[in-house]
Amino acid sequence: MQKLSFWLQRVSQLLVVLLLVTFGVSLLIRIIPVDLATIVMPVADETQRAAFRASIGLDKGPIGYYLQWLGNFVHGDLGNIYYSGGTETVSGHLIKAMPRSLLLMSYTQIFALGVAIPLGVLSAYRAGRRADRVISNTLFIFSSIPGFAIGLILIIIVGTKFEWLPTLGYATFSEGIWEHFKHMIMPVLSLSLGLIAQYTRLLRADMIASLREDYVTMAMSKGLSDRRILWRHVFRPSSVTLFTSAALSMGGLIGGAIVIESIFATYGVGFEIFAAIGGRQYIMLQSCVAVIALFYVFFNLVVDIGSGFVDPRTRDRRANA
Amino acid sequence: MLKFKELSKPTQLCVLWIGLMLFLAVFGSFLPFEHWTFVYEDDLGVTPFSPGHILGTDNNGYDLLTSAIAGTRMSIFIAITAVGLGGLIGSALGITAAFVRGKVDLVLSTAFNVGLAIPNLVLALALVSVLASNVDMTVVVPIWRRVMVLIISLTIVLIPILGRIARGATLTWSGREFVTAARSMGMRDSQIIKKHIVPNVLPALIAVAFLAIGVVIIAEASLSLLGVGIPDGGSWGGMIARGRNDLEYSPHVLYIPVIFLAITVVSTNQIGEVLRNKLDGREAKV
Amino acid sequence: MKSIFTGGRRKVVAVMAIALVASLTQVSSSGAAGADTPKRGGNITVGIFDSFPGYCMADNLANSSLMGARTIYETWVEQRADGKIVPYLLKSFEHSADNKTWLLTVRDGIKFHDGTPVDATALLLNIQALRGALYVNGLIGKTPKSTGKLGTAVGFTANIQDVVAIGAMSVQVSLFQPESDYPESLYASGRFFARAPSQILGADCSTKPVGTGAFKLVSTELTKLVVAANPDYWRKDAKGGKLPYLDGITFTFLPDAQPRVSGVKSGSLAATMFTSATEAKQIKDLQKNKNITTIISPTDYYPTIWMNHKIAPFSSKNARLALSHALDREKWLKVRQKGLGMVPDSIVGPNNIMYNKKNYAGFDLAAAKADVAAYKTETGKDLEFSLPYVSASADATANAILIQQMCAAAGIKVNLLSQTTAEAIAKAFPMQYQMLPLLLMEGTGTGFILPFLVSDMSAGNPNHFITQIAAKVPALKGLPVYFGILNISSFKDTVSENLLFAARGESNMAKKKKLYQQATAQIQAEAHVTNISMLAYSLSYKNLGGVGELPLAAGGPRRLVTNFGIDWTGVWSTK
Amino acid sequence: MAGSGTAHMRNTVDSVLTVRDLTVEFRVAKDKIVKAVSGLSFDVVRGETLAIVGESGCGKTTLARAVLQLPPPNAGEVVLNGTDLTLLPKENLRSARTSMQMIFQDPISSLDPRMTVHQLIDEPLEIWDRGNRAERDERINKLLQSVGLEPELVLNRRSYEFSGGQCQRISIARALALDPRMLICDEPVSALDVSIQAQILNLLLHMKETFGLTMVFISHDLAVVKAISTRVMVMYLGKICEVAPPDVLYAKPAHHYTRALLNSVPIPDPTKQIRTELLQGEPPSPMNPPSGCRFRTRCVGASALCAEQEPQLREVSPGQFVACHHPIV
Repeated sequence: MQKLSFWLQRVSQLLVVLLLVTFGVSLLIRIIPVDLATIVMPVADETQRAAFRASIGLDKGPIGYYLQWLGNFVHGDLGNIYYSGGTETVSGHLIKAMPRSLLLMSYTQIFALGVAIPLGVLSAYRAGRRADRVISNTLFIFSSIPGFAIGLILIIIVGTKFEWLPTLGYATFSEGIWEHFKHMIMPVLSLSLGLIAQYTRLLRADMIASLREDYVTMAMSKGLSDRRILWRHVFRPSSVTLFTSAALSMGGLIGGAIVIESIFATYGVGFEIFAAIGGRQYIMLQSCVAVIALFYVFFNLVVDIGSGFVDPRTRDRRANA
Repeated sequence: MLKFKELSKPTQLCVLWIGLMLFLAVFGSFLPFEHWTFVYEDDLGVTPFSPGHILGTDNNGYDLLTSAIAGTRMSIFIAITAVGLGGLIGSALGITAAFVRGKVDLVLSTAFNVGLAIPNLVLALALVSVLASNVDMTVVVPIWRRVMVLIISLTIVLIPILGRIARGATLTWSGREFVTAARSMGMRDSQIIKKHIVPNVLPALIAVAFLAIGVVIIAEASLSLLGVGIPDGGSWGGMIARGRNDLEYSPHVLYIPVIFLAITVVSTNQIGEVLRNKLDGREAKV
Repeated sequence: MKSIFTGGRRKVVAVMAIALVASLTQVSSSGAAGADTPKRGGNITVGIFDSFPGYCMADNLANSSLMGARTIYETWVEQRADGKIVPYLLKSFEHSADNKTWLLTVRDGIKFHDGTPVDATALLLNIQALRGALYVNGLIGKTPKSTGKLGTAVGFTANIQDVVAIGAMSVQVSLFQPESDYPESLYASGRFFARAPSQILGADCSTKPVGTGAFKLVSTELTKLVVAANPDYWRKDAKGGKLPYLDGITFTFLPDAQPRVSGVKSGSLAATMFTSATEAKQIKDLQKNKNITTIISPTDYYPTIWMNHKIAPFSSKNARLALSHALDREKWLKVRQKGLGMVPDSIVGPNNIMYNKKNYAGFDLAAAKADVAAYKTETGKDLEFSLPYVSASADATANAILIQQMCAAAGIKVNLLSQTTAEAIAKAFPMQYQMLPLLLMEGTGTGFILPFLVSDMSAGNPNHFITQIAAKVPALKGLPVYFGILNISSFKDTVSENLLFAARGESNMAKKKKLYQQATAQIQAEAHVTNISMLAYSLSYKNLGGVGELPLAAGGPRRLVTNFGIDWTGVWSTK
Repeated sequence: MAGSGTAHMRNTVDSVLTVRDLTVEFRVAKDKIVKAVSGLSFDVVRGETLAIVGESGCGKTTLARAVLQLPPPNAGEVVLNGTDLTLLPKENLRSARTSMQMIFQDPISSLDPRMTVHQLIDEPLEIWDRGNRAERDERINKLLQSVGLEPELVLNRRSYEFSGGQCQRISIARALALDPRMLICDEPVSALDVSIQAQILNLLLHMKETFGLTMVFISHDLAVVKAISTRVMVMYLGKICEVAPPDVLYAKPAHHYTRALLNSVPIPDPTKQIRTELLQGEPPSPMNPPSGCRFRTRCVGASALCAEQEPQLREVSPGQFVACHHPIV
């Protein structure tokens, strides 16, 4: 009973955030001091521009405009991209771009966690020893090199010097599984190195704290093997923090993906946003940001639900925070 | 509180590097170099350690040392200003929210959450592109105004991040009994904030601000790379954007700004980390 | 100063020579590859640096995206390697003695992708669409409104008085003023291709290209064009085999040079195009790569600095001369184009019939300073202007900064005006900037140069149908502006204009050339337009065969690489 | 049996502090209200030490803070020296507070770790601008000496360099800096070692005499307050159970809750039989307190009446007031 009302409250909170984000972005677009129609469609005549203004509610006040946009958004109409030859729908672009970005981000997360977990466990187990120092220092430096720099350097070495991997584009599964992954390796590497450092550090700190807990001493005194203690008693509780942080880093990942997608010409959501800005397609920008905010809010909810199920204490802590 | 000699060797190096960067940022323009856009037409894309060009030149004929110094000035200026402003506004809002509580807190916390719901770079991109659009498209937007727009955008991005941290820290500290004690002594709220909250929250915020400087430097570079930074203003990001197209045959043009950027980010992160540990250590003693 | 100048020039000539030899050797090397038998099948990806805004008459496809469009479309006439215009989809063109009436006859048995025949009706509809006749009629309610809006093609075709079908396969074009080389106008440097009537009259004119080419549309969006082989393509290879060899091509828009370079090096791209305007470094790097073939076009592209005569400061001749004298073209070629291109000494290149060095305001700092002083005396103001540039490109930015520095040396203040490409194009027609560097003029002939240098391509003819309708229908009042819209400097110089029109009508080549050169001298004396360099395009590819080997339909080799790349019909993948 | 009533109020002119019908509620969520203190009244006479005793979570600390208006209560009045604090405007409240100071449970948390002892004790003097620098320094020295600290040794050190007992001494010195009439001690010794507890309690007794203080002493431990208090008030879930002088209360508790509390105090004499009536279970949630007598759910003597009707305080023996339908006789 109480649980249900907690979720209702959480969901309504997130909904409020979502509404405010989208309203904020729509306000942002309304404060551009120039006629939006002229910017969005530089190559068009006055009748087309007038039709455009009327069609998206620019002739109304900021709130009327927002409500009309919201109504369209809810119905899946995210607006159009205007260019001299005609229009393309934003939703059409996003439907194509979204799976690419989601796959890119999923691979990045899986890879980052896959690497960070053993490294984190190892460096916690060997805290203060050489292995720990080497891992920590290396990752610290990696976390300071921006992902795009790593991407560009990978292109020089892996792409053009050795010709091991394609340097741009995206391959669908139908073009072959291996082909698909070949196109993903370098973008995933560029995006994930920073995350690996972040996750490893988090896991290490959390596990070192857990290792000091009484129940671990207890388990050791029972004579359990190190491996068993490490995974069963130490890693398990620490993993909640790790996965929470992983889900929350999705937002940052989308930002990083803009640059990476433009370097590798992946044409994901990040690239669509970049293209929207480059072409001053502000309606598209508005809808893209709204979609991203939607995902952010969704991941927040997933984190809440996930951590609530795994460990009720986390839920309470989050509810209090 | 923190003595240079007590720091570890790597941290000392970081402090020295940041000192050097600050020196270059402040006095770089007084050094006897040509402007960074000076074209050395007979030395296009020469490698580092060439006579006359210690870091080489890029394929535009710009000397990379001069470019890096100009880039230092721009990047450090943008980073420090944005973090300073963002920190100031963010902590003011965060402290107010946590101290006043109630409706003010609700409004400000929601505002922070709204800001955080959009990924940093997306928000910065959107803000820069909207704010930097000229009213009359045939009128030139001067560099200083584009720098301002960039700083304002990055500041807006930082406010909710730093604000939330300030709010959390204030919540912790204002729950301490010495705050109640101060109240019972008849201290005004404004004095309590000034004497008890701010001094206690500040160290943590400074540590975070150091980390934020790294974030801002990278964000600025990303924006430049996407072509919405200050392309003719000379920042590290601008250098990377210029070097990017030449990376196949003049990779040093890319490596040099990346090295400057990475060392600076490593340094600010390290200093921030040391500060934080120092504070945590003291907290543990309490 | 003087010695550096000449020394630099010698160097440039040497570099040019190397470039030329290199490009020739590469042609022969790909010729050697021709010994291999063509391989059928395969899909390739090609990198380009322009996007696909649309395929209708008014959608101006830029150079490298034109390469993609020209896999779907073919032109009525083609340009041979030696520069001569020859029939292509046309079987023949004949002209009357006064060069005012041209009879165009279509080749038999060619079909559009939708199965409709290429005949007189199709040709007539294409020409009428270009002229804007369908648009005007559409407005008054006779044809569907989807025929699109008026494009710059109206300017190109403004000399046409009337066009009628003569029989099933022939069309007769009547001109106001004589044109001894009318097919050049019909070619418009490769832009006037044969669109199927269904596309022209259809609702999706911009997004559903239907042509006669070796490839058919699969899908198109702003950043990408996907085409697949046309099984019913009309041409056959030397052995009578079917064309094309490739199954399909994807043209991908990659605005930055780096992904294109690494793409072709790593094999992600089979081929990619570059322009020496901003990417000379990349072209030169790829030339050195043994695994990659790089072909460079002739330096027949004349990027022009258009100075707006309607507003200050370039309404003043002193200002125009000052800018023209201030530009250190030697330095530009060396620094910005790595010697790839040519120092201009006329507003067009030496291969062009209009080429004339007389009165050209080349680099002369002292003269520039004198012009700035003269401008100050004339107007009481310091010379200052805004230079629009596409800030998203680091190379375009460096270009702008260099112009700024060169002008500063002469005492001219330049403010850099950051723009997007779409904005720059939207503001150029009609021109709203003080000045704008833009590549428009090209080629060895005048078909794609004249419209940019005269104030009214219909020569102010009151009998033109648009002029007549515009006088009657208020809604169409502004239409005649299109006759001169291509002259984005907005100048009207009757002396040069009369010379140009006279030259166009002249049949005697020697006389014709002389008239053109006189016009050039006049334009240069007034500094109506100027330029800073001549440039070339290049195509780099790996694992491809048959590039440039397929002859034209009327025989003779096609020009190998142009601003619209290569012809993909006879190309195969060796991978 | 815990209930309301004002029978125990003495309403004399000597009352330093009079609290009437004090109610403190917190809204933790929509429709969720914690009733921390419900309609509670008491008074403290000059020179008296009122001990307030109850289990953790019964609202003692909330009560103490509400008296100091930190934060102000939802209802009721708090009359200090004839002035109702709840009606005072903010600025007047600020100065009114100075005559009533508080000692906190956590000695470390009640001192700002960034400040030296000198700054800590100087702070209240500085706020109210009491005397010049020299006078203030002298006063700080005196205060430190009176709480048993050597000024030269401690003045420039910070709180984290001290033990809990020393910190509590510093807190006491600080609380006394403004010459308050009244001292509210909120579990001042519960965070300290037993050996230190006695020292601090003695110090407080000593201070009370030296400075002529009136005290409210809050504790969860009946044993602690026995020696120090002149009157004891037992609280349960935000209500009063019993008010009596300590000798009466300890010898003859009238409320089942008081008796249970007393039973839980360990007896140092091994020959005495362990008394059987101990408290069972946890106290109910203050969000949803039981009807009638709030203690009835855990009371051995509860009847049907207890659920229906809230007991009122009444005098069962001279000076002993109890809120129970079935008091222990």
